[in-house]
Amino acid sequence: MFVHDTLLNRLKRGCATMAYPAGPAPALPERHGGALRVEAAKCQADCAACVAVCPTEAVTRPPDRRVALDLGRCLFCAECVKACPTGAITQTGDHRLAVRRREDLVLGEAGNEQLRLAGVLDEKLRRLFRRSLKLRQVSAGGCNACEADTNVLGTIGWDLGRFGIQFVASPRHADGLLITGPVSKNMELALQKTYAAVPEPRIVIAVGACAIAGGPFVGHPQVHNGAGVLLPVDLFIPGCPPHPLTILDGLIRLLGRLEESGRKTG
Amino acid sequence: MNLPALVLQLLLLLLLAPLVSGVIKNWKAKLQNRRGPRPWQVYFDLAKFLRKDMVISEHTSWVFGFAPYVVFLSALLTGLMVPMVHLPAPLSLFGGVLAVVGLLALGRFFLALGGLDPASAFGGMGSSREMTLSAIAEPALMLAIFTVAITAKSTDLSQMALSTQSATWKLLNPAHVLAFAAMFVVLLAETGRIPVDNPATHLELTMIHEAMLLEYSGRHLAFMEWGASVKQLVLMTLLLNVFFPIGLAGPGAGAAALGISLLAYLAKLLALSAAVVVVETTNAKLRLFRVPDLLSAAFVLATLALLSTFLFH
Amino acid sequence: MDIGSHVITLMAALILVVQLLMTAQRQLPTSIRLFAIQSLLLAAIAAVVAYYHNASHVYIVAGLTLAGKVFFLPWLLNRLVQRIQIHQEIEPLFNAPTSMLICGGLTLLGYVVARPFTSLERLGNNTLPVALTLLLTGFFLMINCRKALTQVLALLTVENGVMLAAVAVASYGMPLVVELGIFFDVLVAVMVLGILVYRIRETFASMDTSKLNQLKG
Amino acid sequence: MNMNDFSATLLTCALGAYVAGIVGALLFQRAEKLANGVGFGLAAAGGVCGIFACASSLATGAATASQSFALFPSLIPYVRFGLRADALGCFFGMVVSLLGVALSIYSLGYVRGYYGHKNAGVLGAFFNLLLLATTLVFLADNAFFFLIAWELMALSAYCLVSFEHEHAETRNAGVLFFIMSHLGTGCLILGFLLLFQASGSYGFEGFHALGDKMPAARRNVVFLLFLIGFGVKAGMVPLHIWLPAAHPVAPSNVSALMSGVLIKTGIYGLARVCFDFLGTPPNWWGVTVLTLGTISAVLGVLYALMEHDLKRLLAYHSIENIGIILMGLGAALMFLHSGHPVLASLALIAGLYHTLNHAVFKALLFLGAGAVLHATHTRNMEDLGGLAKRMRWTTLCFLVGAVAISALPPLNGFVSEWLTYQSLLQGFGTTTSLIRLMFPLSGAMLALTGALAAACFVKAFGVTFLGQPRGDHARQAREVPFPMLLGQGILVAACVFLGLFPTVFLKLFDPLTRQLTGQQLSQQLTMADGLVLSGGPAQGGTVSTPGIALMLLCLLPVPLTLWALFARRAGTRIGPTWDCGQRGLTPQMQYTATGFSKPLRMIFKALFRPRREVQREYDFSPYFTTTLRFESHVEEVFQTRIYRPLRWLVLRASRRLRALQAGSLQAYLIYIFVTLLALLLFAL
Repeated sequence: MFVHDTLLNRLKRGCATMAYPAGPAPALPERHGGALRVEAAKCQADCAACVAVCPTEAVTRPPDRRVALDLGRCLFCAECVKACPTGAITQTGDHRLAVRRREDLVLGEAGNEQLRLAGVLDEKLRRLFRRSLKLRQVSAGGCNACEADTNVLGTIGWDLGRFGIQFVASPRHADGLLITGPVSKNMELALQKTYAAVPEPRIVIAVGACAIAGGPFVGHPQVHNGAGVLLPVDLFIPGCPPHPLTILDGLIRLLGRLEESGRKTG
Repeated sequence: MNLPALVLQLLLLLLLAPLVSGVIKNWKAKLQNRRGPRPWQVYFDLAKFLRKDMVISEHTSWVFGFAPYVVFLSALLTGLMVPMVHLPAPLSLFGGVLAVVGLLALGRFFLALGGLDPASAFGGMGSSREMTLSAIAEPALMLAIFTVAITAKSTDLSQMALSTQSATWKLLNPAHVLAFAAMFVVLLAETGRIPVDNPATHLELTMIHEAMLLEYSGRHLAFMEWGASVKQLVLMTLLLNVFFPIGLAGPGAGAAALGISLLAYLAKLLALSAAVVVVETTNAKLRLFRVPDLLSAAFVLATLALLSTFLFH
Repeated sequence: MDIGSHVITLMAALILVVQLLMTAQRQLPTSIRLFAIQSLLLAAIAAVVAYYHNASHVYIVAGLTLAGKVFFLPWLLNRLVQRIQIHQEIEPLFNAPTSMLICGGLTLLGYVVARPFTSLERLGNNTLPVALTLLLTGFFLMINCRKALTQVLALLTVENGVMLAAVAVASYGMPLVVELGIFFDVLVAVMVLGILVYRIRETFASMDTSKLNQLKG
Repeated sequence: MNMNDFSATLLTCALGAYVAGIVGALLFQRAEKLANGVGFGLAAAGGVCGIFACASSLATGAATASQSFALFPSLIPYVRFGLRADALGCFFGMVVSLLGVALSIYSLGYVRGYYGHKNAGVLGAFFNLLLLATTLVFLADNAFFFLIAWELMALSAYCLVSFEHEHAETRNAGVLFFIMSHLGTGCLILGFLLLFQASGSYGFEGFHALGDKMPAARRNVVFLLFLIGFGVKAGMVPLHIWLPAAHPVAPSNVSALMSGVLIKTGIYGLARVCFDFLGTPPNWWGVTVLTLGTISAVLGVLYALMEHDLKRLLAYHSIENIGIILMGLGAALMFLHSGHPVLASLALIAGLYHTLNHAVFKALLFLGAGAVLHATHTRNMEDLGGLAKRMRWTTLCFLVGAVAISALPPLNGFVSEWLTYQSLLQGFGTTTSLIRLMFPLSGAMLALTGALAAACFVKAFGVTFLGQPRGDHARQAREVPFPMLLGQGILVAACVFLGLFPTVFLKLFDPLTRQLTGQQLSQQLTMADGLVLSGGPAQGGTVSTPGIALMLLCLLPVPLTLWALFARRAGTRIGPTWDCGQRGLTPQMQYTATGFSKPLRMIFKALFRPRREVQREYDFSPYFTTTLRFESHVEEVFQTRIYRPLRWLVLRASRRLRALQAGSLQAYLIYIFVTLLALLLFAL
């Protein structure tokens, strides 16, 4: 009988959700280099090998200052890592990339060879959204890779619902927007109206290089170079597309659920 | 009707309803091999909605703001008329099963009007489908109630429960089994469960119950969701305490009997929730115009129940 | 008392004879004259009944019949005949012998039908069958001839039959108001028919009512 | 002066007021304002006298002991213009007077719309004449007087229906109404003749319990004749086609009066004949009335759902509610047959209480529709919308009417349907034959009707009053003048009062049930000193609408405390409706009435046989259409399946009969002569 077999099969398989964040994070695929690390000290005097190679001019080396790598514009293609003769730019394999402020994404200065990870929301918003966050996803142009990866979080393996985070149909029910894509001119009005439709207090999360700084479409006349231009963004998750683990880490870090479970594992 | 029983049942109603829908969501997740939200997640959602601001559409009139309160209060009032733990329900004098069905219809009436008010296409679609399907479900519900009321010679819920409780063989009586099956299908239709409507869908075109709430936000949405879960609890309690009144404490019951009755009630409630979860996870949503066939099947079941009241004894 | 009844029976029989004559002959003026005689006999019967029952109001009825039907109406019809200058009833539905036979049959029917009621009469026996026969033969006369004027005359004989029944059977019973009602009703009917006859004459240049079927749509 | 004379004098002055209203309205035709004021003012006065007269005689029980008093001497034998204010007559008299007051006050405002292009005096005169005739119908004590008043009512209703005779639609509806009501009157005359034959006189007290003395076959014929006669006037399903045609075209105050009272004369007639005249009924009478009632209820609401003309929708709902009343009466007849007078009086009370309720909330809804028509000059719901913000008070009144008609607690529709459910439920135990299955099944159909009515009125109220205005008429709508609101206000108060305090009205039913079924139920049905309504047997189930209303208020603090606890700092912002980020919602994007009822039209395809045509014009390519015409309509099954073939048969037969009218005088005389001879021969 159909129902009987389905139930037995389901019960046999048991829970397929990963232990993360309580348990260890799933391994990243080897092609995914993880976060980048910039040690400007190793740079030779007038070497600009990495600047020429970067497709979205994420790496800049102004004449008198040290090299600066803007992870917001970076597509993580790791060309610069290969091109750098002295190994100033290296891949750390760390999946944690989410930051709260746009300037935190710029590496290279003395203090910040690596990313300063996103802190928790301010106390009022945290207490409100800590256990129940409903997001309205807006695809503002882009290649749909970030949407696919965000969607993966809903599957039984990642199971975003266990954190109380849920994607809803109507912005009226939502607490925030999760924006993907470079916000094309066509989608500007839709994005504005969706943001206006979300009741206060609300947050905005920009996922993927496009949403942060326009990604591969940066500078195109039909594109607004990311959501930051139109809306106040609370969380930036770089990557093209960011790995589901990175997005999940960003979300639960934002809600302060990470230390909580992190504390559990010490 | 004594005040403490009333207040206690009101609190039980308010606290238990979100828990039941949370448990159903959690068990559904478990059956889909994922951990899923914790059963008390619904409380967090409700608390958050209450705290949030509201965005109200410019086209709405006073009916939009009035509807959530009617939905919430009518659901609560039906809860007080249904015996949950103690046999004569606190407000059983104010109305029997006909008043319960009437109040649920009142809530649905204003819910549909709330859907139509903001002049959005989704709201109209939700209202139209909700009213259509509930109209088709009504005769099956009424005939099942009639079957039980006829054997109990009364429309008072406590009387029905007593008459079923008095004769134990009544539980296996074919009339009761068929009526229970019909009522179970109507329960799925009324609370918008999978075969009829998918509560967790994002696609507005397939929504029925959810489409009417698309325009609500903040505390209005909280009252609507809470009312819906109270209505679900009321219908489940109606189903349980009329067809399986085992352990239901009689009028003069002491604290111990009440305790047992509460436990029995919770156990039965979890059993019914399990049944609902199994149905939801193993079935797909029916196409809109296949649902009337399901509901007319329920009507046939109820008619068979009626026939068997006097064919078999 | 029995003399009166004999006189009445005789006069009723005479009325019947006059009626049969009217059916047989073709001449219009003679028909009018026969009608006048018939009305005179009717008035006489009314007077005799009034005398024997000393019911004063029946005298009024007799007087009215006398004035109206014996003098005024024949004068009116004669004037009409002069104005139209048609004296012949050319071809009636049934020729004379068959119509006489039919009248005989109708008389028989009248007697058979009226037999159970003859016990009601106080004065003169079987005046009621005569009245009924008068009614039936008058009706037949109306069907028989085409000319509008003779149909009017036939209608008047029918009315005489009704009057005879009223006077003979329930003279003291029939309230005056009903009698007057019938009388004036007839008077008006005749006037209207008179005008109608004149109009038919105008439009169809003949009094033949069968021309009316040209009016059909 | 004992109570009987008091109510008698009040009654005569009520009728006098109506007559004065007629005369006054006609006299002052030229001065429109004066004619309107005098005509409807006197009608309102007559109504008030009528209410007090009937209510007082019902309350003090004088109704049962009342003798009939002749209104004026009659010259003709057998005919006596006598009025007798017995319980049944008084109850219906109260209904017509109550509505008379509310509608007259409403008309003072409504008729202003007619100044200038229509004659308000004539409308006032016929309005008063209709009220007078209907009151006489209810109180007539002699068959002839009843038929005269009945005919007067039909004629004045015809004149009122075709008041706006410039539209062809109105003229056709008027003629249809005229023909159908005279078909009914024909049956009534035959019925009364048969009754006269059995009783020897035309007085109603002679007809009392006549059925037992008549042979069974003749009694059944009389019942069928009266069922058809009164069924046509009440709008029972097979005979209902005039109702959805006549009510929408009549002026709104008239269609309110017709729907509230005129069709109730059919119910009064049925109740008078079945319960008063024909004694204990055989079972099949009750079964027929119950089945016809159920069919009327379900079909009435199904057709109402398909309408997008507001007043046609309300007209179909009249058929539905008449069906519900007939279910009550049918059940009562079956209980009388099976020898359960208590249950019979319960079912009778349920039916008659629903008559009163329906009169009140249907009139309220028609007045609401009239107010909408007055403000927007259109009845088509597809052009309305957004009136809630422009006509605030009318919206509130229409909402109360909608909640009442959908039988939702705590208003009066729920109470009478609750009583009907109780009587159907308790009816199951009265017999052991299979017939008792009818009770729960008709109960289920009643539930279906109630739910469909709720769906229909969500559509009617939602599409007409909520959302954005679809046409510019609706955009410029303004609130209606005060008298119209007062008229609606009275009926809203009546709805709420009838809903919350049913036990007060049950006492009025005592003389009525004592007269018709010899039972007196008000003590049995009242518990907790008037606050709780019981279904009859102990533990049989109770309901307390005041209790429900009170508890709804007592539970209000629950959401308010939640608001105070959690949402004190939460603000509210007004924003555009969520339109998925498009350029904005236009009124055409809203759900229309046709769209709303589309699922039901698909589900009940077999009954409606919907047909839709799409005509598409294009210049050069079919993909770029220039104009698109969409037309969808529902087949009027009764017209096409029953009445059109009937009409064709009648026409064919009459064409063949035309040969008889050859035009020759002699032919006609021969026909008369032959029939005379045949009759004489036959009489031998």
